[in-house]
Amino acid sequence: MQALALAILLFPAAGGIFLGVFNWRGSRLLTAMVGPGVIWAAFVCVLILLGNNVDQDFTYWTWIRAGSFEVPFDILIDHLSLFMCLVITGVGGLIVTYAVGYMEHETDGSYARFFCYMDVFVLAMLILVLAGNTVFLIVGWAGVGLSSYLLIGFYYWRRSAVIAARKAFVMNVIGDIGMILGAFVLFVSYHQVVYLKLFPALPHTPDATTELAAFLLLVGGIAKSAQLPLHTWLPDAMEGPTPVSALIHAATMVTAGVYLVARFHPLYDATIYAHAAVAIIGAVTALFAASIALVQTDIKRVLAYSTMSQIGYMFLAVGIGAYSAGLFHLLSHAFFKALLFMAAGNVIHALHDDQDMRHYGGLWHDMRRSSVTFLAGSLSLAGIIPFVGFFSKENVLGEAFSRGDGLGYAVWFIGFVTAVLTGFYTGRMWWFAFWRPASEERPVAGHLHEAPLVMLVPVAVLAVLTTVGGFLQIKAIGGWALVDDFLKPVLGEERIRTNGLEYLATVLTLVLAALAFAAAYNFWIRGTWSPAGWRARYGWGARVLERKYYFDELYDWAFVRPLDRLAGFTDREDRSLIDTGAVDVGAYTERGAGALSLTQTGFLRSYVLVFVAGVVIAAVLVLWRASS
Amino acid sequence: MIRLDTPDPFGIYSNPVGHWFVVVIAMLLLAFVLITATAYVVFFERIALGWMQRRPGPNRVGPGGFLQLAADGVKGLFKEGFAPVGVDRVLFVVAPGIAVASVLLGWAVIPVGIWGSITYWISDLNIGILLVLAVSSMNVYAIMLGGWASNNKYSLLGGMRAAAQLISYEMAMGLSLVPVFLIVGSLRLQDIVGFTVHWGPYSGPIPLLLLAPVSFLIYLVAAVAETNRAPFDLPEAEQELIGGFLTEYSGFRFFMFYLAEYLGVLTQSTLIALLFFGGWYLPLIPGAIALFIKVVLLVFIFIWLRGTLPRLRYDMLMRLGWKALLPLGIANVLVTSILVVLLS
Amino acid sequence: MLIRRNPLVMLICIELMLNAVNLTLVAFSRQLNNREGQLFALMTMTVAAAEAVVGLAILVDIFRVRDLEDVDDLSELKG
Amino acid sequence: MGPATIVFWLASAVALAGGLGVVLFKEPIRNVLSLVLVMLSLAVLFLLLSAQFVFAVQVIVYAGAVMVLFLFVITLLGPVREQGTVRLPWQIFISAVVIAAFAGFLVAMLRGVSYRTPDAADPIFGSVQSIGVGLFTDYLFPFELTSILLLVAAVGC
Repeated sequence: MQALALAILLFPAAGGIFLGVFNWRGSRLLTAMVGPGVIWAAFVCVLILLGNNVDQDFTYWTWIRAGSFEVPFDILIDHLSLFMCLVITGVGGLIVTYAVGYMEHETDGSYARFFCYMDVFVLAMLILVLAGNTVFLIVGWAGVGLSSYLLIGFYYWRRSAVIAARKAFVMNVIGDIGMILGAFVLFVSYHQVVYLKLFPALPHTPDATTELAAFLLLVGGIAKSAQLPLHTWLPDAMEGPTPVSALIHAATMVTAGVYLVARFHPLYDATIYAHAAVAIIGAVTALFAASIALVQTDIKRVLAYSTMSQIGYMFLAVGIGAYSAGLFHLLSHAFFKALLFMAAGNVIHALHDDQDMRHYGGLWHDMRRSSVTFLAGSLSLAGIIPFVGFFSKENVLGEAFSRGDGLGYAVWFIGFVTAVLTGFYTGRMWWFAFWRPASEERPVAGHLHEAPLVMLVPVAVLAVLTTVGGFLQIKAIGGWALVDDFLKPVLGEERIRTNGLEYLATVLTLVLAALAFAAAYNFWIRGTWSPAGWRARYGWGARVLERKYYFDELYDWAFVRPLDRLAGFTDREDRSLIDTGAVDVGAYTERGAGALSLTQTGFLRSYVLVFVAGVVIAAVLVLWRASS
Repeated sequence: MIRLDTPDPFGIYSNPVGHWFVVVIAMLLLAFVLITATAYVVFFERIALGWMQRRPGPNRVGPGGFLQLAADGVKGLFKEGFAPVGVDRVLFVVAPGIAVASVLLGWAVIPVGIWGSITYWISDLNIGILLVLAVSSMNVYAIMLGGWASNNKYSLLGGMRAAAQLISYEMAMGLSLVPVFLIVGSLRLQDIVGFTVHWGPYSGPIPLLLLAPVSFLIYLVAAVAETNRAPFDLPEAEQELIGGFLTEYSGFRFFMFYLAEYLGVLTQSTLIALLFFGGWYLPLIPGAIALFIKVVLLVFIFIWLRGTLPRLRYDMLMRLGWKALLPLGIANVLVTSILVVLLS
Repeated sequence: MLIRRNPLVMLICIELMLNAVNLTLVAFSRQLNNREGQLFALMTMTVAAAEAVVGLAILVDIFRVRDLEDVDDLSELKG
Repeated sequence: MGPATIVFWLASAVALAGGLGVVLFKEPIRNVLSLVLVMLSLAVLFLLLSAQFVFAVQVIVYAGAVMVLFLFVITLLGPVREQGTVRLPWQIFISAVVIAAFAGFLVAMLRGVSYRTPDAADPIFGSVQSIGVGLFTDYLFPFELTSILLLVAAVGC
């Protein structure tokens, strides 16, 4: 088992090394086999570990030892990490398999490079979730940031892609710093880095240290999960290829923050303010992102904002202590968001990389299979019964509602509004892009080609999972809760529903979301209500939303401009003040050197003579000082 | 020192003057034995080469040509010591002396064996083998100075070749012995010869050839190069350099170089026998005879190589030394040290 | 080294000086009965070997480029 | 006067003679050979100081390799005699003054020194084991530095 646990990491590592080092100019077929193959191999390892019900902290060797600071190389296999591994390798495997078809137009070198990056990304993500200590966690955390940078900037010849990659990297590094500082605080206070030793050492009553550590870790979490206010990188990250968007937004990277809070739940349970901050940030982000998604026209950007919104739900859940509800939503979101991205990817692929929804339409007729799967994903995202999204979102909101205090009701209300907005923008996306008659601006005339099998099968698998996955946990209709049970050893018991009011809230949410979804039909198909009219009436609102609440401009104004001005100022002062001084110093030096150069005879022997004379004088001086 | 494990019946050994007397006698005895043995190495070579090339070899002087070497020696001694015009007289004369001295000095630490109750060696340094390497590398001075002092272009070329060759092969030679030191854990030749293993039922000395075969191969090649014998006899290379550094030498001085070369063969054979073949240990056979058999076989290998292989081209020689033997030696050291650490 | 003008001989003189240092190092190590002296003598030898190799390589290159009579000819770098 | 003392005086005499030879001979090859002589006699002195490993290294590295290199270069370049114009006329005089000062300093320094016979060396002193342990434990860093230096010299040439 110990070897098997390590094998989960070794497979993607080997794949990445093989593709990056050996298969750079090698066979395309081999690349297509190895790239997804190693991830499926890791998936199998995870399944075997799951089948054997392993729950252990495997320590392989001591990695770093410096005084009392000792970091083992250990892999923590418990139900939480296995759950995450299942999502990462399972959904990740589907996405990478899908990429075999999606990336077919790349040159051989880029093809291998892409799969190399993908494997490295999965490896980093697996390190992140399997890490048994904070140091190792940081390694995975930074590795994810690095590989996402590589993947977003995959089309490095496109300026916008490079800028987006840089932005993502900088945002992630801000998070990494918070994360590292958090780990420092934990180590300095409790002298432990290994989770299993750290958590029992934590106090049960809130104090400043734990609050500080939790806040610092949260900084890492919100940067990686694109929560307010470190969210601006995520929409720009759409510059990467679509499978990358699917991998980053659905299965892995952005859920790292949720995992982090769940993993450190003993810490967050011991705090008040940091924990509440998680919930509030999540709720506000959910509403914020959903409102921006209303007006976006780029299909991938709509999906990106919806991702932010759904991650906000997860933060909301873990923030109110409903950890397994958050993780269930993570799983469900992995299913339907990967599905949405890949179905959208099929469309984008067929339309020659056009991502503007205004140029779409008529897809229901031309790409029936992709459209059906997209519909499943959309309904799930909107939270319509019986798709998985309904159960998981309801679970989150139900937990919030049943918490029964001010924070619970507040975040429930925000979540409720967000759910309605989600229904509306999902409906807009669906009706506008797929159902509407074909637009004249569509870049490909005539009939569209449905995606090849290698792209359709992963989508279909995810569509099935999206449709039936909800039956893992049907608390909403009073049934079983498999996810809660599975995660109970790590995360503890979940609350039980108590009153009928919660079921009423659930039904209200469902109905309003469904109505919003249907209302979108009136806007874009029947034209009962006209989008143009609404825009004319509430132009300022639309502008604010289209400018994404001016966050980029705010950052530009708050950080970039002042730094620019400071740099300009120092530049001017540098020229006038320091340069002049330097020139003067140089002039004096030159004159002095001219005088001194007379001693440079160029004769080696005279140098030696001077040297020896100096030694003699120094020695005599020393002797004289010593004797007197 | 000579150590007599038997009681000291006449009190000679415990008396300082007597002690030195014994030492000097023993040294002279060793020198005599070595020089005589060298003569018979030469004889052996001529006979063996004769067989290999289907010709009679020496068969005139004495029974079966047995006294041929004595005749050659007398002839060399009485020939005129001729020196060409313009040579550096001092160096010209000193060079052959260095050649012989450098080879003979190495025997100071070579333990010839345990014969009955007498343990014989002159000096028991704990860096024994290093001394042999060090002293035998002095040989190059003889060749270089001989080549330089001869005032002859061919001789100079021969001398320079010798220097380059020596530096190239010295490294491989030293490196090839490191695994042996690693396995034995000592640099004393006595310890290396007496290295014993305890493998299951077997407990006793073992030829290190079995434990360090690569070392043996490298050392053999380097030893041939070190003694400037075919196929590495580029400093002499009769066909291109008309004798190299030996061109201008004749008579007694030539004879000294000649002696040095074959003494070198004998030295290296004995060393290889001690290092890799368990020295004087051979089941059922007394130590002296066992060592003798091994040395004769190894001398035969030297002769065999000369009779079989053509001379290498100069660049091939350099490539072999720097690009084949040296990396192989380093790899050998690495692998052996890993194995020693793992198995201990 | 102060009066010789052959660059090669100057290098040889450097080696001689380093040897003298080695002798004192080893002698003091014996006198004080600690091994550091010997260790540093070994390091000195290493450095000396490297120095000799580099110095000789430079010298051979200089001799290749120009016919040099003594070290005073190498004074182009004067100020 | 035991044999060790005789050997010591002999080796010291040879070393001094060799040193003079290094400085005074006119042909470079004689300089080099004098230096070899110095080194070999120093090696003997090392042996007397029970520094056996240093002795071996001295013979192998210095006498066996470095000096061969010098010899090689000399034979490669041919005889270079010192001739040509004298450009530093005062060099010799100033040198003599400085050297005299240094010699005076040495005499002054050594005048008050009292000598003692060192303690008997333990058998391990100066052996490969002792040197090796020292190099790989306390002095690992300088050891690695010198190995890097050697690598640079080897690669750079």
